[in-house]
Amino acid sequence: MTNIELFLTLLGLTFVFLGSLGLLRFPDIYCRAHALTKAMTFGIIGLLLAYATHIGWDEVGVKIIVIIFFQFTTIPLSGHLLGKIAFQKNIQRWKNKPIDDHRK
Amino acid sequence: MINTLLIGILAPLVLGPTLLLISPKLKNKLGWVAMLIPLISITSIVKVALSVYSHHAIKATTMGLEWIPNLGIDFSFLVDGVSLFFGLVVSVMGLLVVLYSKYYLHETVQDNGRFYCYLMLFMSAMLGTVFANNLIVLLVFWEFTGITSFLLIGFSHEKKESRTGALMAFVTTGLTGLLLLAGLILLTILFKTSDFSQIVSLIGENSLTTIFSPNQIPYLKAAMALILIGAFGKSAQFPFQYWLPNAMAAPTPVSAYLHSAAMVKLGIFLTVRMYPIFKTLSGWNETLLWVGFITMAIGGVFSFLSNDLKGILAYTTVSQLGFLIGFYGLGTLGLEHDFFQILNHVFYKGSLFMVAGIIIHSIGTKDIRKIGGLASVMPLTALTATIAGLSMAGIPGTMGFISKEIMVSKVLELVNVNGGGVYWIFPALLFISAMCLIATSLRFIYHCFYRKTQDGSLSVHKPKLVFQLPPFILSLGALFLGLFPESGGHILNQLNSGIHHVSPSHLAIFHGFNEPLLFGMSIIATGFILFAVAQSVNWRFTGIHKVLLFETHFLSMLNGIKLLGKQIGSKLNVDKQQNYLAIIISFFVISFWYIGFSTVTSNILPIFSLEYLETDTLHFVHLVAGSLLAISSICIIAARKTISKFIALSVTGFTVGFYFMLYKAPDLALTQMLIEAAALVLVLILFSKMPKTLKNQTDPIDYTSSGFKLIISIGFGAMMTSLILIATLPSSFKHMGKYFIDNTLSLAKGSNAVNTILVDFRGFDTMGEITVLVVATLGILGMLMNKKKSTGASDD
Amino acid sequence: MIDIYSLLMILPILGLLFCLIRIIKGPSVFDRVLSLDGIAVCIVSIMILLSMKWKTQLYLDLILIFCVLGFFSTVAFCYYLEKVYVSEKESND
Amino acid sequence: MTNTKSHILESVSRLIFLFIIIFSIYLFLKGHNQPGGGFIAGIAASIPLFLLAMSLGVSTVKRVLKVDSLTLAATGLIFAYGTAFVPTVLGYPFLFQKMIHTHVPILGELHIGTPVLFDLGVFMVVVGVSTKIIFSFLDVVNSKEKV
Repeated sequence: MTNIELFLTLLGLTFVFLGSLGLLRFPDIYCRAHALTKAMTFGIIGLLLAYATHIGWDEVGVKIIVIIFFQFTTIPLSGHLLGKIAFQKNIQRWKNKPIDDHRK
Repeated sequence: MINTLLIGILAPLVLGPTLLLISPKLKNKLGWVAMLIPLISITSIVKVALSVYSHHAIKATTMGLEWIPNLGIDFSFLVDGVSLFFGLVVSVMGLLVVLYSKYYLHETVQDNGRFYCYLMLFMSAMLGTVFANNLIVLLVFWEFTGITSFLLIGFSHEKKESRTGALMAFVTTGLTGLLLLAGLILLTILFKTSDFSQIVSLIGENSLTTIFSPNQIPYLKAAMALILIGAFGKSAQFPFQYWLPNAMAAPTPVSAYLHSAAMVKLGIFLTVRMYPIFKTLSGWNETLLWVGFITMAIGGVFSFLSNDLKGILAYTTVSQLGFLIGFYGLGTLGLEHDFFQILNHVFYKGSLFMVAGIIIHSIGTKDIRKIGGLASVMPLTALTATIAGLSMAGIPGTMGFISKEIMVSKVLELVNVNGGGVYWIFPALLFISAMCLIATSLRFIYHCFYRKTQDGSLSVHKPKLVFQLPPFILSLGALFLGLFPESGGHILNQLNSGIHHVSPSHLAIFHGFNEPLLFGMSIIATGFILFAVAQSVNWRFTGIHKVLLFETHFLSMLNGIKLLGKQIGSKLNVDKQQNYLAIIISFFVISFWYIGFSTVTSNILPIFSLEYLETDTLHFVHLVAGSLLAISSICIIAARKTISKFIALSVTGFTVGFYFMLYKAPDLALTQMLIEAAALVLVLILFSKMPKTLKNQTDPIDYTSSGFKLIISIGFGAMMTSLILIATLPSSFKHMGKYFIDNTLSLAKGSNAVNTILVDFRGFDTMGEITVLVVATLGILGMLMNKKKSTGASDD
Repeated sequence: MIDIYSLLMILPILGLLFCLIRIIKGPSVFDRVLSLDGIAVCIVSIMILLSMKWKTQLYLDLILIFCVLGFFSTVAFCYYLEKVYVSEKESND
Repeated sequence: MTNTKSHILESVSRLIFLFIIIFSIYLFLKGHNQPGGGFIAGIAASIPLFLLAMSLGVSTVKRVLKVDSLTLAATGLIFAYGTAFVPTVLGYPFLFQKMIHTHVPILGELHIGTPVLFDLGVFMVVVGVSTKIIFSFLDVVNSKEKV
């Protein structure tokens, strides 16, 4: 477990975790879509790179590149699609203003 | 020698359908071409006979080909006296019938090609049955005759009664054929071989009781009973005699061939065939005697009472068959001249049927009361009819008289051998049926030909001379053998010397004054008196009461079964589709738990001990995946909107795919995921079209009530879990996988066992699967097509 | 038994948990579809960790197919929702 | 209800259509030794077709496929039955799989065998069947107004 691998896996995993945390915590569908899809893509790509370094680039390099390419194109697209259709069906956006302790 | 025999038997089978192809070209000359086929069979049978015939005796030889070696069934044929006699009778009669039907079916009948084809198929079936040595081959051809007779009887299928006649014949002979199959298989099991000649050689001379232990005798008796029922069904004996008169709806050449010379003789052939096996078994002679003589009596009386021309002949055939079966019942006194009896019936009954055909052909009506004065129109047929009629009646000078003579002497011998008592019934039955036969034959001759024409309205056109030739030849045969029995007897005795081991007594017209002659003369006298009495009362009393006719009961039974089917059907079919699913699943659950608890409880128990689950390799991720699966399947039920149910469903799909990955099965995971996605797409497309609320139709049981669903789902779940646990039990089943994994590399040269199994080891199954896939798509397209057409009309 | 990879797996498992909570709570259907995609990605990440642990390349195709199918089912759901979805507001007025 | 088409979806599906087809052929070819095979590759190949059908409409996909998918399935069947029956003609037992080890100039050592043909048959059947069903349903769904 060279430390570059460790660093990449940790990076990836934190982003995957943060993505799902965003999914849980954010108020309306649009933010959740953004959080989930963008963060998770980055997380998965990090993980894949870590996996490639772990197994060794020459053996598995091409496949990893293809998979990364797929991840990169497809996952954000699903976020976009959902946002678009939610907007079409005019799901309510989050109305109330952000909490501002100082202003009060 | 085997291929000449095969040519003889299979030539009609192969060439028959070709007649169908060439029939449009040569319109009415097809008859001549069709006649070639029986000629081929005759020559090949004669050739085989000569090859087998050595120093005055037919040596029983078997010849055959491999068919199903591991079941011990081979396509083997037995050539001995019995099969040669029947084979020749069938093929010669076939030749005459084809010649006769060439004129009977004048060229207006456009599908005579079809007729000849069925006839040839029937002939090959008959030859196959007659020569068959292996019991299973015998049955195959036996059923084949049943099917072809169905086609022949129902030939003019536009008429209603020919359809019912064909159906009745087929159902009766078919069912009894099934019983015959059971009997033959029982025999094969008992003798541990399905080869007839081996069985006979196994028995040899000693009686069955010595070969088999006492507790096996009932099985032998059962086999005998089943085989006899098969024979009785085919030869229209007592309980099954109703189908023969109804089969008269067939064209007359068919009834001339099937119902006099060929098909009905199969029962008798089977009795002769099984005679060496069962002759020492008690009950064999008694059943034959009783059934035979009762049928004889019934046939005689019914023929005396019926008016329809072909009906009379049909009932006389039934009585004559009873006569022949009864004669075998007397078997203990030695089988003498049985072939002589059979030949007699073939000759005169064949010619009588053909005569009837000529009459119907020229006048058009079947009712004997309307026919009259035909002697002037067709003198040759009148002569044939008289000879054949007299032979049927058994008047001295014809073949019939001699066969009656033999029968009478045998019956009287039986009576004083068994010391009278109950045995007096048989001469009485013989007396009644012979008397009725004489009266009917006299009526047939006198009414049709020699009395003045009854109603002048019927236009009579003169049949061609060649048309009247075949019946004339047959009646000549009857007359010739009647006057000089010894010449025919000599040949026939050689034929049956193979099996019967009895030196037949001398055949002659006159055996001197003795009791049988007196008995015979008294029969003839009473016959003439009966005829005179009936003539005086002008046959008004004829016509058989409905309840006596068995066919009415048969038809009412058929309708009863149909009604029963309707009632059961209406109970089961439900309108809402979901209910079908509920029924199917509940059936599985019930049957599984019933079987599970009654039989398998012994090795089900280790499941619950759970100690064999390898818990060491269990990683906490397995637990996570398991809980995810559980939660999402609960979500499926909990979700309200259908779309959320789908989402929960696809979550379960993903998790199951993940599970397969956890257990290191990439192929499985891949397939699971892909199928999951494709199915999801399909379902979503469908649901985007599905109407929101399904109209709830009323059903006997509301299957979709939540209580019912709860029970079924719990049952189904429990069933699945126990099935999986049983399957993974280490001890329960021998693991087949090991074989594939071991030599997937060596045999199939591929290391991925899953794929090699799919493609190489079990390639045949995959072939089946992909065919099913394509057929299923065609089915779906079919539904979609007419859905598109119908939506235009009704928008349900 | 606990080595670095199984330790690291805790994070995607937590992610799975959050997506599950979102599915159960999720006000509108779109949240559920989104969390379905989230679950797919979490499962893929666990798979990658596992194949790292077992040091095999066998499961790379599976990972690819999982991603494609995750995306594909979202597209299928969107296709369906576009045709059928009637938000509660419209349906009850 | 505006029937807005998402241009991004169209372009992406056009883009990855090719890649997934190549991937499915890769899956198909390596089937004998590694996880893969006719059946899996078949469905993997039909997934992008569904994607295109959903985003660009069935007519364009039919144009892309040029040949009707049922004929595709039929040719698949012919392949499968061919590899099954041809050996019987040549005297080998039914469904006999022959392995050929040849040396191809460019590719080097080549171990190809008749199972691949059989697998190709399965591949075609699966693609033909799934696309035919889905497309005919899509036609029914898009053609008529709501029931």
